[in-house]
Amino acid sequence: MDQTLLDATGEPALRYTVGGAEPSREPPVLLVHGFGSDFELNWARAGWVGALRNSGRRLVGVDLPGHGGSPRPHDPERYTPKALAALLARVLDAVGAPEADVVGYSMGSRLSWQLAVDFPGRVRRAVLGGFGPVDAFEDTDLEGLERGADGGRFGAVFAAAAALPGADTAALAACARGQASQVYSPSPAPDGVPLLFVAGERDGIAEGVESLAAALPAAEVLRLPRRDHRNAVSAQAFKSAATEFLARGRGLSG
Amino acid sequence: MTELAVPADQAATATETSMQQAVNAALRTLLAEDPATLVFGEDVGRLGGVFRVTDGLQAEFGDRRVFDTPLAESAIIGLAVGLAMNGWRPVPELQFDGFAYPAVDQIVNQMARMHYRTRGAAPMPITLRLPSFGGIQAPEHHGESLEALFAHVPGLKVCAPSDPADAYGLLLQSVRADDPVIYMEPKARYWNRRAVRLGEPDLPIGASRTVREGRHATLVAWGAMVHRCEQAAELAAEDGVELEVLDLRWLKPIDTDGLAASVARTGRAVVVHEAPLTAGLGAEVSALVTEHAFASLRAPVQRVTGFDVPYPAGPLEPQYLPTVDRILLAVQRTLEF
Amino acid sequence: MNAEEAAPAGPDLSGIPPELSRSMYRDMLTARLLDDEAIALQRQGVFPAYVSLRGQEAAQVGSAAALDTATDFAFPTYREMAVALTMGVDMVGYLASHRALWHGGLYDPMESRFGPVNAVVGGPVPHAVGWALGESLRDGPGCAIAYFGDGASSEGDVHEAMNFAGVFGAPVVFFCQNNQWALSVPVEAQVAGGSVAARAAGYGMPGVRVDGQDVAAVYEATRAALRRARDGGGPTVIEALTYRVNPHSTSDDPGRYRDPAEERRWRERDPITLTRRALERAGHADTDFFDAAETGARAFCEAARDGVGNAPHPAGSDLFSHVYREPTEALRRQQRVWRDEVGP
Amino acid sequence: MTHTGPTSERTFALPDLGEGLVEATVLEWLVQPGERVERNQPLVELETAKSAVEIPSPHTGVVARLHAEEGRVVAVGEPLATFAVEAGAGIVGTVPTEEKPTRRVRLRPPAE
Repeated sequence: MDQTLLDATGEPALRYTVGGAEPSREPPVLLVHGFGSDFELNWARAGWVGALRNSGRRLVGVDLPGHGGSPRPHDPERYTPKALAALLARVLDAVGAPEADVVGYSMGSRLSWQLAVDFPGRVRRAVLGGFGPVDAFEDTDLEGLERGADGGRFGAVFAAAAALPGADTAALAACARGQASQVYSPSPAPDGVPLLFVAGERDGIAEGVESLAAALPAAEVLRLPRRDHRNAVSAQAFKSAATEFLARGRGLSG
Repeated sequence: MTELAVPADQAATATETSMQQAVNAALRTLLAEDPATLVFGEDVGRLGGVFRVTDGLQAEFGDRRVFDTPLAESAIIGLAVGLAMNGWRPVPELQFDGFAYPAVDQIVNQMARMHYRTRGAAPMPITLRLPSFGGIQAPEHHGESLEALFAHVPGLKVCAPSDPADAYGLLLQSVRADDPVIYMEPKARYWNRRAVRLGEPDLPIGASRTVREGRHATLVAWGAMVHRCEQAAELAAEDGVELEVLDLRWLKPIDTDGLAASVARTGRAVVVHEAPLTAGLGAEVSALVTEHAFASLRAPVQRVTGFDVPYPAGPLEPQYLPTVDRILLAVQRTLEF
Repeated sequence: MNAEEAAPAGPDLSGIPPELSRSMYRDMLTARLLDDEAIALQRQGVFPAYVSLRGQEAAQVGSAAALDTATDFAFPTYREMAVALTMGVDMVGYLASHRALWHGGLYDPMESRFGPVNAVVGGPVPHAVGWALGESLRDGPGCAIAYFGDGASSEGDVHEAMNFAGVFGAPVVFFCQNNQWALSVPVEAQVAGGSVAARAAGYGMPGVRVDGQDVAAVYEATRAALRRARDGGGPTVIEALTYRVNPHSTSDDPGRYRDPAEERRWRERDPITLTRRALERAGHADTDFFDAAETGARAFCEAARDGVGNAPHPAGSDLFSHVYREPTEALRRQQRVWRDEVGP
Repeated sequence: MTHTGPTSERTFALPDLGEGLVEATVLEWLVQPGERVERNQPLVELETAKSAVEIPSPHTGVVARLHAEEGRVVAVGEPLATFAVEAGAGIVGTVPTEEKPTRRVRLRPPAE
């Protein structure tokens, strides 16, 4: 992570890096990691940098606030989908990319969707991994997160994230609250942005993604056999489907 | 002091080995038998050497006895001298022949004469392993032949094996010896595999070996040129000319008796080496033959060597190194004299 | 911010004329593509071996761009292809050394003011001091720059050359590309004290450490050192921290001594990507420029590749040419032996 | 000129994946025995307590043996794969070939 995006007050807001194939004629691919993860863990170690470089793509990787090398504010308002999507749009400005393809995973997919909705034209095509329409925080005691009070679907994800060395539990809790404050809704859908949903067969969090895709004008779904929410992201099938899907955008736009 | 090559029946217990493996095996034996033995140089530890000759030694004997040094040839030999003065038995490597020049001061002015100038108080049981000679299309400074330079230095012994069995025996002999030895490994022959028995040295220091018997002329060579002379001798045999091939093995001291005995049988001698002609070791061999076997000579000693030009780049290497044809032409000159 | 110190954001081009930044980017991109072509030529058996400079483009182009090619002189090792390119050396003649057509290369070093390719580690460094002394003896305007690596910094030649330069106050820049690896030996097992620049004080000259991936920092440090030397201020040591991304040479197998994860981390600090970002941020270049730069670079590299690939092998008689300016009769005799017994 | 000579075996053990992880489960092999792989080419996917990881091949060579089938838990330091690496690979210069020398010179045995 060698670049820093500053916020309006000149304070560091988010760390990002640029890499992949150089030179490349295509718009860059923005990689947005999931809750409790970061660029290194979610993408670099899972082999995505090499996969994108070998398909001739430049990439922009971010550490979301509260994660990895980025600042860790404790105010939930800094972590709402809309706030983080706006930050991602400014990263695209910083790297001089009027348009980009986006690959997200889990919470990263939720933010990629938000980016495409809130900033029309900035997202050419999007791959949304480990994502589904069900509200992940439905049965979560958001106030008791730090105390580990809540069970529920999200509780286990939070506990694993908080256990990571260097994790800031308060920041992660604020992030969860920020995310939960704006419940996902399939509409409005990103206008004119082809979508590919990819999830492990056994990924509970992606429940209902098939019906979500069916209701959208240009969306496909790929289920990864024998994979779950945690081990789908490094699957070769996921990478090849994503690079192939994004390559279809070549020459179509702008 | 010469004798036949390994008799056929002993070959039964021989195994397919390359010189690279034989030197590796010898270093393993030496490191195991004497805790004072140290192996060091550039890239010899973790990498296992640019030719993998020291592969696996650091893992087996630890990084206090097999270790990498910074990139400074003079300091490597200076280090060896100091280690020897402190009771160790150093086996430094200089990665390539051409890299030895910066260390010549430490080799000549320190290592070679320390025993002499301390009246025996400070022995130098050092063996400098030096991958030498050409034949692998390597870059500049990676194909030089320095035997004449080192043979000229009082206090140094110099040897060069031509096959895996000798590589093993000569290295044991050199490292166990208490005098400094320059052990020149013919890198072009690192990978050739031969059925050999790796055993204790069977000849004393300084001994040559007749690798092929013949009666019309003697080809004298060392290192990779021994194989080239064997090829020439096989071709000559098709014309009914039987050439003897004498592998000197030791370039300091040279086996004068063995040389004289061979020329006494054949009456003719052709010396073959890769180094340039002028003041090459061929001149020394020729002088020894003239001094010790003059009466047997039917023709002047011939020398087939590299030309007096800087060692060339890869594409011209085959035109610089002694060829089979040039060796046969030299033999013909002695036959027609 | 977490404990890990934030890596510098990349080149700050504000102090450099935009046209120069653009030309440095073009040279770095051309060097990258030519390096790839050279590796391919080795794979195809046209080159017996090749030593890649991938990852060190900013250190080489940034320093070379600061030279005054009318008055200065560069002393390279065998890995300074991007310096040669930036100085306008005939690249077919340069690559000829890697195709082993002629050890020093087939370009004119005096004409190019770029010394012959030199395989002896640290060997040319004292030459740079000699050349620089020769310049100051006649009060000439020129400066020398000696290129060497962290490995060479252990050689006696380099230490002796630095001391001589300090004693004579010679106008020379010692430019060390510390690319972290000397074949299989990491810098911590090569450079005691951890810094080549820190040794400069011991030799009576300033030492500067720069981020070798930052072409602007390298350019400005070199320019300052050259100006100091031209003004009679004497020598300087510049240590550019960079990384040897590819193996030592096409004959090397880093799998035996180095962690691929380290290579990947440095591969992400690509000097060309950093320079491109800086050009975009500073508004010095648009996508048309980048497209044109790439097209131009590819054309140049294809011409150089074909040029060196089709260059004729040296004639056998070349064995004997240039040994002396005034050949001896003995050597002519040997050439006749070659012609009779070996020649085609 | 690819080296067709002997190869040497190199076994690659499960590396330390950091953050105190002591083991991992083999998720999916991305190469098969007998296949030639380049250094840094994707070799195997592992799943740790924290995430899924793709391990690149540390060597260029041919996959000789895979030591753990998919689904098995492997401890750090346990062998994962063995490669047949060209023994001559990565060696300075070109290994000389052994072909018979060509000749033009014919000899005549001496009179005696």
